[in-house]
Amino acid sequence: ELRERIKQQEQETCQHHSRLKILQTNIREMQQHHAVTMSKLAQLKRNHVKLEQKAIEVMVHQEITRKQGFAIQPEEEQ
Amino acid sequence: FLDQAQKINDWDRLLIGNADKILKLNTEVEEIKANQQRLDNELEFIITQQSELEGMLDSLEGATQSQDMSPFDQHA
Amino acid sequence: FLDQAQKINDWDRLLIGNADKILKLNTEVEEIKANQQRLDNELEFIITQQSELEGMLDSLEGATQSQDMSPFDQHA
Repeated sequence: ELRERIKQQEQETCQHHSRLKILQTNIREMQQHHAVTMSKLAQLKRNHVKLEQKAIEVMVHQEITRKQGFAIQPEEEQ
Repeated sequence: FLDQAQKINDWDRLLIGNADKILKLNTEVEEIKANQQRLDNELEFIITQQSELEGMLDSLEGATQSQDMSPFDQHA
Repeated sequence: FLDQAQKINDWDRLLIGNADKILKLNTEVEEIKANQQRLDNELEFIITQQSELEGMLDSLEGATQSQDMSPFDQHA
């Protein structure tokens, strides 16, 4: 009877072993996925910085144009 | 004989503990996978947002430049 | 009998090996979770910043359009 129990325990251990192998594969895949996501994030951040710079340029330009408009218009009226 | 029975009990306890932990790991792995999916979607959202912003900036830039083509010329 | 003892030894080692592996995988899972959390924060940050930028550009667009109400009028 003891022998029977040991046999069961042995089977369960083997089952655990194969489940752990599957888990390990899953975890490896997730780690790779994460690495890919991180490189996408890096690209996004670079793009974000570029967009911000461009936005500032446009805003500055806009501001200059607006001020010029105000400065010049009264003179032209005369 | 008693010793062996004790050992079998120990193994049993270890096996049950392992089984629990494996289940827990499984749940966490599923959770992480779902989270990765969500993060992927957020990334996609940001990419879309960025191309929208880029489009806006391009047309704003165009508008500002065409305003410059006005009587009060810019030599710079 | 010796053969039996050897067999028991083998799976005893497997059992302990499993327990070790569970610990290791647990650590890795915790690591991924922490990394995901960081990623999540960064994405949230970018989304917020970009939405702010979008708001600014929206109002800038509005301003540009009202300035365009010049000779080359915009009815759109």
